[in-house]
Amino acid sequence: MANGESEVGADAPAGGFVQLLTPEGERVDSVTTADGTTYSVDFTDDEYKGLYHDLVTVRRLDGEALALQRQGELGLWASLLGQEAAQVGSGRALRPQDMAFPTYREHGVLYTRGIDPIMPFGLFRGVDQGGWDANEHKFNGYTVVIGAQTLHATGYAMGVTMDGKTGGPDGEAVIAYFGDGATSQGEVNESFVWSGVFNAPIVFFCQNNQYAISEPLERQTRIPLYRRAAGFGFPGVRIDGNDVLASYAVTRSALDRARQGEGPTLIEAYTYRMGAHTSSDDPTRYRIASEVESWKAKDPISRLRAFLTKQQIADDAFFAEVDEAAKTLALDLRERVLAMPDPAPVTMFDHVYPNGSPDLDEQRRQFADYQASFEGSEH
Amino acid sequence: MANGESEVGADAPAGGFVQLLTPEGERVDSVTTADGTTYSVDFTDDEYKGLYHDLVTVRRLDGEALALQRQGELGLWASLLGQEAAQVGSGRALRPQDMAFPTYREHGVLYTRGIDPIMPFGLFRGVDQGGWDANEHKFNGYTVVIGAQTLHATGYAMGVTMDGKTGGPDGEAVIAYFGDGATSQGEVNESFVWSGVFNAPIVFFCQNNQYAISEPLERQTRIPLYRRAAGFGFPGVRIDGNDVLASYAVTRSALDRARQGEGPTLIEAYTYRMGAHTSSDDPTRYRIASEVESWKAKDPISRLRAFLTKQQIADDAFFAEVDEAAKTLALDLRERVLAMPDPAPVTMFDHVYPNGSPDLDEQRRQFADYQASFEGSEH
Amino acid sequence: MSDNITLGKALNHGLRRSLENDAKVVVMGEDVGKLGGVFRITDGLQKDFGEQRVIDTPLAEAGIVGTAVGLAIRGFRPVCEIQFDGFVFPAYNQIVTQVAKMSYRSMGKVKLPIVIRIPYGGGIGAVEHHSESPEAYFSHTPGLKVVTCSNPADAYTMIQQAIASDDPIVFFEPKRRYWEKGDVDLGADPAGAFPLHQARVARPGTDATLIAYGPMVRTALDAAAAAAEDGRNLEVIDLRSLSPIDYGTVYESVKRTSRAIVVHEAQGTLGLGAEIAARVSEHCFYSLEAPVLRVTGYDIPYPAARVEEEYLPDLDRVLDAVDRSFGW
Amino acid sequence: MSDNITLGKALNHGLRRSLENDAKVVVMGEDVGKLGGVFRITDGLQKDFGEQRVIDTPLAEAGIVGTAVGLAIRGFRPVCEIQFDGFVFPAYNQIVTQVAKMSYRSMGKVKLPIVIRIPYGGGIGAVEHHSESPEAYFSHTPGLKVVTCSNPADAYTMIQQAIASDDPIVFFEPKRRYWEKGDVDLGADPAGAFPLHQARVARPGTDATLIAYGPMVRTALDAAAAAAEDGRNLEVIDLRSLSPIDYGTVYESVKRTSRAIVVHEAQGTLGLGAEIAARVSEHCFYSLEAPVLRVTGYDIPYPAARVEEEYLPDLDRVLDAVDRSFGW
Ligand SMILES: Cc1ncc(C[n+]2csc(CCOP(=O)(O)OP(=O)(O)O)c2C)c(N)n1
Ligand SMILES: Cc1ncc(C[n+]2csc(CCOP(=O)(O)OP(=O)(O)O)c2C)c(N)n1
Ligand SMILES: [Mg+2]
Ligand SMILES: [Mg+2]
Repeated sequence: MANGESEVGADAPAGGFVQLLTPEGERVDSVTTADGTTYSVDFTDDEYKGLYHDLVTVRRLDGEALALQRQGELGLWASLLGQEAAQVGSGRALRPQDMAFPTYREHGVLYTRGIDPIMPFGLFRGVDQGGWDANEHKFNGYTVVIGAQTLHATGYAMGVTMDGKTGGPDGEAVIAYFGDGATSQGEVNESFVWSGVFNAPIVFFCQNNQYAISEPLERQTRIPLYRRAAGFGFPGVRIDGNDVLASYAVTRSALDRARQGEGPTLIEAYTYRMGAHTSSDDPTRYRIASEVESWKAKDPISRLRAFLTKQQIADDAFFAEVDEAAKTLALDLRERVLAMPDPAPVTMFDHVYPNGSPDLDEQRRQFADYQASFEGSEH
Repeated sequence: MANGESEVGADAPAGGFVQLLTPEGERVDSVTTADGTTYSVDFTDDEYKGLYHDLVTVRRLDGEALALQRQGELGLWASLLGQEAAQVGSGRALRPQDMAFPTYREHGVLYTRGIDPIMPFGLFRGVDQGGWDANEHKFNGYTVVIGAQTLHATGYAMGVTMDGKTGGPDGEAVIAYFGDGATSQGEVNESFVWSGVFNAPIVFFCQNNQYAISEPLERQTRIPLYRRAAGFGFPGVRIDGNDVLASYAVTRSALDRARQGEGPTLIEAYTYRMGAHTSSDDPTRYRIASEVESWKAKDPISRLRAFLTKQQIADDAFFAEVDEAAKTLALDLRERVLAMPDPAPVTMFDHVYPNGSPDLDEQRRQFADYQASFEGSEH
Repeated sequence: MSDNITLGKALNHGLRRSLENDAKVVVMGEDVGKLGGVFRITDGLQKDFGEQRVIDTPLAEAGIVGTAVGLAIRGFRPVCEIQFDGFVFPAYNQIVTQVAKMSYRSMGKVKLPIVIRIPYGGGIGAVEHHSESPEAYFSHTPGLKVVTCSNPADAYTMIQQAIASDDPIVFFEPKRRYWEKGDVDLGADPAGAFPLHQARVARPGTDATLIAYGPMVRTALDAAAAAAEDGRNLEVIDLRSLSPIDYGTVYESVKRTSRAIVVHEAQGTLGLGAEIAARVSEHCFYSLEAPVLRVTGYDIPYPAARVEEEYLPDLDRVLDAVDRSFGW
Repeated sequence: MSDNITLGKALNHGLRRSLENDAKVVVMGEDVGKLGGVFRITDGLQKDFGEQRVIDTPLAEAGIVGTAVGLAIRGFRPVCEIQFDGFVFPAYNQIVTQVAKMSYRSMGKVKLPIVIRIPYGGGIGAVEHHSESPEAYFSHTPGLKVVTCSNPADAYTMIQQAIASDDPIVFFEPKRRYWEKGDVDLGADPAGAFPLHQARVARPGTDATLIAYGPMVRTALDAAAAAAEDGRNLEVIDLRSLSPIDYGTVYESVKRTSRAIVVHEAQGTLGLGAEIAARVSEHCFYSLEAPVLRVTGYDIPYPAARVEEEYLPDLDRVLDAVDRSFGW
């Protein structure tokens, strides 16, 4: 195992990144970045295997969702294919008391929080718009408006400080997920301003998957994204987003800084969206096959498998077992998705206001009467 | 004359700044910043005297405006007191073909463009909302919504490139003015994104006067503002905003970079708002007299006067002459402001749409009829 | 125990009481701390409740509302100040796509008890963006409630009720009435007070109904007083709640008087008067002796200060509309 | 020389012609270049006109509209695409405080010939923010003009007329009608075509007037066809221009038919129907046999896809309103 250097690396993009596991499955002992921080992991064999299990599982579930979408059972799906390491690594780095603010693609993070993977399917099936309790799961609703959640995360993190919940190892920290495209939104930059000014206990986790739908990274920035943070007065670090170990190590370190009261960090997870933007997208219109091909060699799962194999931590039986378990979970998921009932139309009037509204109650009543007028007819 | 170093300096705030004329009136020959750029000026005696003339004139006109406001002749006035050097220096650095996008405080820049100083008085008197032609004066309308003009400037600058008007010494450049408070607005940060991505020929000129109304700088950032630029991939430089020579030299250099096609620059002019935010404000509620006092020693005019005196470039007769000319101009301005007629009420229906609107024409007609119904009555 | 205080001061007292009664209440906005707000509505609050309860924020309205969303998820009850009506638009995305929709999106599992205070309206001789009446933008948005006060007593109770409500509420403050005085019972319990979303008959009458809110209630009352001299007995309704509107009170009145005139400062097209006229025309179809008339700002950007008096509905324009209604 | 093409393709042709005819026209937005837009409305344009005329932008709507303002000051005629209705709000500040006000502020000396294209409306089974009808927010804003097309022929001419106009125009595209076909004369001169801000009688009738626009024109026409079978002869007006509205055409019709029903997808409260009902109630006061009725979305956030069919006005709901009008 070699000692890494963050600013170099064969596959590294300009500026380098933190990598603890090479695409070939070689462990890098530790990496020290320019600011002197050293990143490493110290996992037991079981922990390594657990990460592998997570990566395979979230990919398998994602594949099932894509299949469900193609079969008309979901209106839309935003696939995480290729981004498993970024999500599983950072998600596993969260402590139970930490709060996550996802976009619409963080199914892998959701899984690592121990949440039933079916939770976001109501949204994609079109039977609801999420409908979960952010606080119960320490996992905010999926946010579709690009970047909006970064301010929510910042406010929540300010609240952590106001509640006196930073300053020790039991402190709380917040993580905000967003994409490369989101970095252009004014609101995201405002969240950098606020986090800096209020020294909020937050980690900004940017999955730079190289595209915002069809727009390549150079439409959002002319320098590496992690460097944005310095302009706002907090550290930025780029990681190999396809390396689950780097994702874990750097996120854990940044979260711990935050919970200690040392303020925000921006992590740029350099990765690649292997599939379409969503099931509605046709990426062949804007990117060439060879580019996708070249990223296959950096696959997050195969490198961990190679490592586990080489280190004799796991064998084919284990891999087969993981695949099987994932398949079972996926089939169970499929069944439960198919069983999701359509909502009664009248429920669309629910929850507009916590305290209700007499005006809306009247509309609901009229709607119900109107619906009832068709009863018995073929409508 | 000494050789300066941008990162040090007795009076310099953390991070230092470019200063070519000390508060005591000593010339600093040239200053080289960390990125290797050297700034200096090479003015004739007449040019120095011209700058002095400008500084005194814009201060005198500003004082007249404040007096007019106190006498009830203006609804509001946003004073530039203390910021004359930032404005005159940067304004004089513009070439005729360059385009400026001001806030509501750039009366000094306006003056350096050769525009009749009465131009913005309609706005502050309340007889119109500006009403001038941005292109005729190469000076956009005063923009009240904080930061909105930075995107306009960026778009205009993109248009300069699209028109093929960069790349040589005759190229066009754009300057966008804004304050320290504005740097927190999402739109301002978006203008940094866009300028970087499109390599727009623009100079962002931030007058950091330490306050956004009552909010001190630390409510907007935890690091010096000029460093924001690096996060977006273009240079940022801090200048002594009370030094007209530094303001000129650095702005001229940045504009020339822009017109050559080398992209954006952020200049942070470190200065101080000596007066109230506007005539509606009471700064004694949020800042102490000693702070204001300490900035008096850094006055932009007295240091240039000291320099001119020491160098025997100008004598008391010259200074008296400049004062006298400024006074004459101010009195002329006063008279013309007092003579500004109130608009006919029906004109409020004008110019809503370039092509008009039949619906609005009808409202105008009804309004005119209604007005006419009072004719002869005491209304 | 009734004090004669200005509307601005009544708001200040109301905010103070909410801060006292609930440790989760925080006040945030530009210049709300040391300065006490450009209108001094938050005067003295930071001094007494500290910088964590009364927060001077960066100059970023999206940030103010967006972080308030996060604070609310965390269990706080943020009261955001937008400095002027015309500066709410940078926060518009957060208000319309997040604040308004979070309860719906989460099936009621995430509540955002946020109050967004906005001084609004003209008549103060200000420059552009400082005199607007953007209430219709918010009343058109499902998921938001919208209220406005017209007098010190309501200001005092309504701000407390709004803060205590679990609904996200846009609270419009009639800035040109900040300095008008009225009696306020500072000891009263807002919980038992007149309900927040109910309209109030500000002056009972029989001959026609003037429907107004916020700054125009005073104007409508003045018009009613003037009309009384001409022998016309006008009823004045102070809507108070702009979303939802208490149509029960409105219909009852118009069915009695047979004539309705809506008054507001906002531009006429798609202003609140449009919805009120549409509903009254439908629900009081057989009672109306004349169409519902509207006295509003014109469909132009708020004009320069020197002509604003001609832009704003005033006593004469209201009386003119009353005449037109009777002349129909 | 008439082609049978979809509404989406008609817009594409119209944009192409504008790009051809005026070198100052630029198209800008997220994914408008290589991808040709998520709805392919700009398909092929970047290939033919280059990256400087058809600009793939950063993901920032305020930036899209804000830089368009600067480009317009410089003499360009930007056509901005907002990817979906629900994503216009980050640009709202630029649209309402800058685009709408620049002409007024500068006394007509600065014109902003900007077109902001927004695919709008529901019925496509999408997730949140992709099915909204925010037109009232813009129609309520003085200084903006607002138009929408309902068929391929109008799409083709109206987009060209909008781009050629010196007014800032919000151009709403009925996204669920993108795939509906109609005959379009691609050779016609848009300058001589039916005026942009004029309403069109889409189907003449005598018994009641259906007033619709954009995606609901088809629905209204279908309802009229169904009603005809029951012996009711309904007139259908396609408003086309939502600011200003061509009330002349509306009043003339309603005075003839004595009944009016407004149909739109947007939530009812303060939707366009409110203003139309208010105005028609006033101007056709003595002609109306029944109040103006409205068939609209409910006052809720756009609901989940699986219930959107119940949310959206459809043929049955329109006919139900027609029945109610006749039963009044
Ligand atoms: C404010 C806003 N504008 C536009 C969209 C449409 N949209 C959805 S995803 C997307 C691209 C997002 O790119 P990125 O932030 O890189 O995230 P990724 O999808 O690549 O994970 C766009 C433009 C949106 N959802 N919100
Ligand atoms: C969007 C917006 N929010 C709030 C205001 C009210 N306001 C006017 S000036 C100002 C402070 C501006 O501070 P800064 O940018 O530092 O400029 P300065 O006035 O100090 O020159 C504020 C908050 C505004 N004009 N626009
Ligand atoms: Mg991306
Ligand atoms: Mg300032």
